[in-house]
Amino acid sequence: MDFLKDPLKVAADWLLGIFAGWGMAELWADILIAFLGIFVLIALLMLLDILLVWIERKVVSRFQSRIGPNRLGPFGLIQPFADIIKLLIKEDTTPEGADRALYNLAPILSMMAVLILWAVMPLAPTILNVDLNVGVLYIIAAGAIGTLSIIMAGWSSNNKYSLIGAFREAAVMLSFEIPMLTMMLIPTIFAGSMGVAAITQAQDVWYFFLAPLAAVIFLVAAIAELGRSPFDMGEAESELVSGYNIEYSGMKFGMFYAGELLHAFTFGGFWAILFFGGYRFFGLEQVSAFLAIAILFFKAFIGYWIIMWIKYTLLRIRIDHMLAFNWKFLTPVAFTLLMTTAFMNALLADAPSWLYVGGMFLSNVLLAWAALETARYYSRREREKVEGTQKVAPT
Amino acid sequence: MATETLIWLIPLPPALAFFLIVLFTNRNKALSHTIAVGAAFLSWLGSMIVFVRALRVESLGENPFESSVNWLPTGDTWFRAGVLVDPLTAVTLFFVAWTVLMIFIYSVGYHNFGQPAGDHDHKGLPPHGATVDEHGHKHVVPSVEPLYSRFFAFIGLFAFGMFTLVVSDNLLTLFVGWEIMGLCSYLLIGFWYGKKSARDAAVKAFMTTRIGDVFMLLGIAYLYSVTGTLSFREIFTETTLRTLASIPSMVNGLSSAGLIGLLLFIGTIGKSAQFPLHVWLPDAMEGPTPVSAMIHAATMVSGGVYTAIRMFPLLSLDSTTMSIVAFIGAFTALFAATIALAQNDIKRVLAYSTISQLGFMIAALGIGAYVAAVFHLITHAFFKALLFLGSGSVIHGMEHGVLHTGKHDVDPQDMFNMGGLKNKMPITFWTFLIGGFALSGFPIVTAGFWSKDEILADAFAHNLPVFVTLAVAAFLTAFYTMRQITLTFLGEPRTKEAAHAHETPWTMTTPLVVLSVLAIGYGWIGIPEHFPLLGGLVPNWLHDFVGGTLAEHPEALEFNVVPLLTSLVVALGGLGLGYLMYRNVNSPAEDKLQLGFLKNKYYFDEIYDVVFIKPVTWFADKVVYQIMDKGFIDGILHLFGPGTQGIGDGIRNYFDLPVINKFFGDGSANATYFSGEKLRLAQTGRIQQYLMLALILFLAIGAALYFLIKV
Amino acid sequence: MTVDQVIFLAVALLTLFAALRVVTTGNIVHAAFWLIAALFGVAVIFALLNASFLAVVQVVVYIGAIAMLFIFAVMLTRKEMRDRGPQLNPNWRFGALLAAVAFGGLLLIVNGWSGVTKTASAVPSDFDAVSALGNALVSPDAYVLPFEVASVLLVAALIGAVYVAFNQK
Amino acid sequence: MVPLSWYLIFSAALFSVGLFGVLTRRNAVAILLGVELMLNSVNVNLAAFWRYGNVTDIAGQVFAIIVFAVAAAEVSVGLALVISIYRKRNTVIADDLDMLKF
Repeated sequence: MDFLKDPLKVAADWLLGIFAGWGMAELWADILIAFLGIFVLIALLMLLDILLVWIERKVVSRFQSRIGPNRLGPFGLIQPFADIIKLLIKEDTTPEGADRALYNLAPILSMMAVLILWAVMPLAPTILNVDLNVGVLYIIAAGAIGTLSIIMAGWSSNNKYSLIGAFREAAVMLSFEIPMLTMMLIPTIFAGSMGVAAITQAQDVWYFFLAPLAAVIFLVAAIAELGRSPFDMGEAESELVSGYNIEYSGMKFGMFYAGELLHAFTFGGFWAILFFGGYRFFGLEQVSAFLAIAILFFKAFIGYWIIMWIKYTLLRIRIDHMLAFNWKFLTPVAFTLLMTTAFMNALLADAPSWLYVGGMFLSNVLLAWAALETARYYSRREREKVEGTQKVAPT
Repeated sequence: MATETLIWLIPLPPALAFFLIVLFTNRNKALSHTIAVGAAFLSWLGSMIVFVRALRVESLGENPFESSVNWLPTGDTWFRAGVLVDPLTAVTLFFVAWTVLMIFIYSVGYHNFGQPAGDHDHKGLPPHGATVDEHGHKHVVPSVEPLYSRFFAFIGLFAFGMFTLVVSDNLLTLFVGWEIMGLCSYLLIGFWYGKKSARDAAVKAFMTTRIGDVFMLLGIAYLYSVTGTLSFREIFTETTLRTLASIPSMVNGLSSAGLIGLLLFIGTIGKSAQFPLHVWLPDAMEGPTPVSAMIHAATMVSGGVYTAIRMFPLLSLDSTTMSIVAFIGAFTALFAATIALAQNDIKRVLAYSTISQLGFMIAALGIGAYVAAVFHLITHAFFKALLFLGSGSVIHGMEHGVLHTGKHDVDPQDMFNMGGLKNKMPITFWTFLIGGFALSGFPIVTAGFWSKDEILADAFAHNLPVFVTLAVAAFLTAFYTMRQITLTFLGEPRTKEAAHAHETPWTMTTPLVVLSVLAIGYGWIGIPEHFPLLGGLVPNWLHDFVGGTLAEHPEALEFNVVPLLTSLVVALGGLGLGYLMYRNVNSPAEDKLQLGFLKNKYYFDEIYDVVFIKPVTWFADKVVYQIMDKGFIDGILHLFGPGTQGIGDGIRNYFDLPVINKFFGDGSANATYFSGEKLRLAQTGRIQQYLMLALILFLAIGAALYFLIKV
Repeated sequence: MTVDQVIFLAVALLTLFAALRVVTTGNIVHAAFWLIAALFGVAVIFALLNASFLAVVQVVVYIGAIAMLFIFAVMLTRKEMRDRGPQLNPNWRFGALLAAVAFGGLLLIVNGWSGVTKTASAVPSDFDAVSALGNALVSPDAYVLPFEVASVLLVAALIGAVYVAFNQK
Repeated sequence: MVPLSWYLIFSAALFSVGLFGVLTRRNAVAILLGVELMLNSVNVNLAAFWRYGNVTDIAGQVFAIIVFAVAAAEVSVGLALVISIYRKRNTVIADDLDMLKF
């Protein structure tokens, strides 16, 4: 039963026994086991990533009334492996005048920026990975490394399209970091901790019900951080050909691509953790660590599916509109919401829980309504200024 | 919310409204009045909550709501300012909040909100009406007040002053509210500043009340120097009061309590327009009617009486002071009532009746009838606000008629131009009738009867001359009230304008109805227990509640039939006589009471002009300006000129030019020029070289310090 | 040598190397990227010092924002980006000497200070540095004033930066 | 356990390297890079003194946070100036910007 409850500890103890049998010092054995754990996690994530390629292609096909890959294996499940083989045997080109060191470093950093996010992902009550007490900030910090990789890729390719794409993407990521971080502070307020695990454990009520607006803003900002449509500034095929990764081929391109998919899935997971209780589901998570992981992944897949849904439904937004949307709408709303939440939290500190939840929910809904009305008012005024004040006759 | 916090918040909304309107919404009329009325409503809501909570407290007098903060440092201690709600404050808050809210609402209609802008209206003048083209048929309608927003800003500030005065727990903040109201009074009387009469009235009101204020400030200062505190709760402790009563003042025969009480009472005389400082109140009718209702009937003058009632424990310490108070009150009551007999302007009659009724309260206070004074203060606020608003409604209706006929020389305020308005303006008529009967003390049903009856009963028990004076005044009150009603509403229209008068919009009539309900209903809370038939049906709540403010609860009076009969006779007799006499009077010539000395208010304005204003002007012009300023002070100044110039010349020629200019000035400049010429080569403009030099210096100094200190 | 010391030495040497590359490399874009490496090394040093909040903020603020600004600025001043001439001014030897003297002086001071042998006490188990830091930053008894002044400074700096860099045409 | 002196020597070295950069780099952006290094060495010192002093007294970390804020302000204004100068004079070489001389 222990294995079901806490598989990591059982496995680690077992390995420690083996290594000790080989006459290894305990310190080095610990280090080795830690590396093994990281290796296993990354290996599993890579497998998941391959699966994600298949899911993405299947889902987009369904959205576009197609069938998608269906030749290789059952439901085309083998297709991504074929893709990988193709990528591996393609010629690995490096453009003339490229900055070799940075050019090669960029895809690695891109993948790394995603993988290090998993270091703080609490998978189950017993599998918390690293229980960092500044986990929320850590997520943003990892995002900063992602930005770095994009700049590196864009600049080192020695191509003006890639540089423009990288600039746009970096500007977007820097801007949308702000509402995203602000929205992460709202679960922090509720839980009283910046630790991701602590936030999960404090969620007796899903924070989505306390702060629906925060969940929505977080999702929007996360999509922008991911650089996925409708915010895919960095790629913008129609204008920039393919954006910052235009010069990459073979597996280097594959790493950008896989990184993006896994990133989306990871943010689905963080969305679930911050607002939908993470691995918690009516006590089921206590039964087995595997069940907890399954719950978390199920929630993460729902988040991932919503991200895909948005991507394949909405059109790309122009860069200036997007930055204006962030600075003039999302950021002010996020700040207002943060202040409102902090205020309400202090106000309702001693209130019964139904009142607390209801008050929080209502304040969110009210704020959302007020924000939308204000935005609508100003956009109408703006439109009238541009088009003149002629009124369209009601039909 | 804690009640204390709530009390702190009550005065704030109107002040906020003032700033909001002045700073931001001045251009938007609808927004301005929404803000102002909303603020009044918030204050009303707060007051009602406080009032209801105050009712629930057992013996509120001993345990009032109070809260205070450190305000001014006074040496080692702090002067604390705060709020206090005891029974007196609670009932005052009640009527202030109601009347203020009603008047705010009324003002919307009074200033013709929603009507077009006038054709020839100017800022600072009353609106003259606008021509409207409707279905090709031109006609004139009332136009909106040009300074509409400003009006709401001012009355907002005014309400702030009144609420501050009522809730404050010490004389200083009370005085602050008092002065704010004085300022607002000035601004609002002179609201139509384009009229010379309004300007003069504003200045007159300000200057006259100022006289009282100066004495009041003296009283406050004296009180502070004697007791070291201005907080009511601290002053009205037994030890403090005994100390005050025992220390003699600099005036012979008066204790310091008596002197302080007298000085504070002079403030009340000014604010509440008692004889001899009553002259400003009738002239104040130049302001818009809501102002008259608010300032000069319901709140500001009540503020003066409120202060006197508040200081009652202090006043009652000295019998001399008390008799002065009683005398002034009774005299004013009678004196103003006689003037009111001969006035033709509908608002002026009410103005003099206000003075007279305030005299009733002051007289009641002077004979020690504390509760009766409070009772009359409340009921008077309701029915007098009602009457003023009603008269405003009448004037408004008449202006309608004036606009219709286009004859602008017809005075819409002259009662002899009216008549027969009963059918034209039914709501106004019935509410005005209720107000008038309450003022006259119509038996049993009106609130005015109960409060006036209580004053008369107290006077009968304590002081017979006062009783007689007040009874005569009450008779005259009923008489001139009925005269007013008869001339205004009854009979046939005497002019075309009156025939075309209109009922006013709902914004104006609603406050009238609400106030008339209060003017009737509020009397039932204070029916004496031993009154025949009705006594004891309802417990005499007011007496128990308000009496609790004082340390010793006043005893309820034994019932006596004489004052009851007196009040019945004077009220009914006055009303009846008034109706009979003026039933058929159609012009001022037929009025037998248009006596010169009554019509000219006993020539008080002229007397003041000759006795005070002329000499002061003469003194200022001849003595201060011509002799002191021009001759004496200017002469000294002219002496200084040449002397200083001589000294200056000497210094310049023998010190400045040779020493300062040549040696220091040119010399230092030359030296700087020379060294600059040489040193400028070191300045390359390269920031990093500067940085290196700075670093070298820093390292050198650091090394020197390090080794010097270490070794 | 303990694990801590090994990690410290490795990170410190890498950081110093990166810092040297920042000030000596000819390619200004590379200098910016080397700066990022150096800043990352400092973040690791913070982590070694148990200052996890500082470490993460170092990454967010310095690498995520400041270094990005540098890269943007470098790329906006395009002419200098392509400049492959000497990157140090003529009297760089004198500058190097000064820096060395400063380093020597600092070493001298460190060497002469008695507190240098101090050892770190263990962090108390119930001590939460992040919440203590948060409380200290907003507590009126502690550092709320410097904190607010810093925030005002930031706002002023941002407005000033926008104003200075705004293209009036 | 790492001795305190290692941190101090490390930060002194980092400071001196930054100082060298500030004194000698021609490019104004590179000068600012040097300033960043110097500020970072200060932060290392602050954090080290916090860790080796009284841990419950959080002052060291607070100062470090404030240094972060100051660094951000410095960089934003500095880079804005650099870009503005580049627009006007088409150069960011510090030695060419010698308008301050006589």
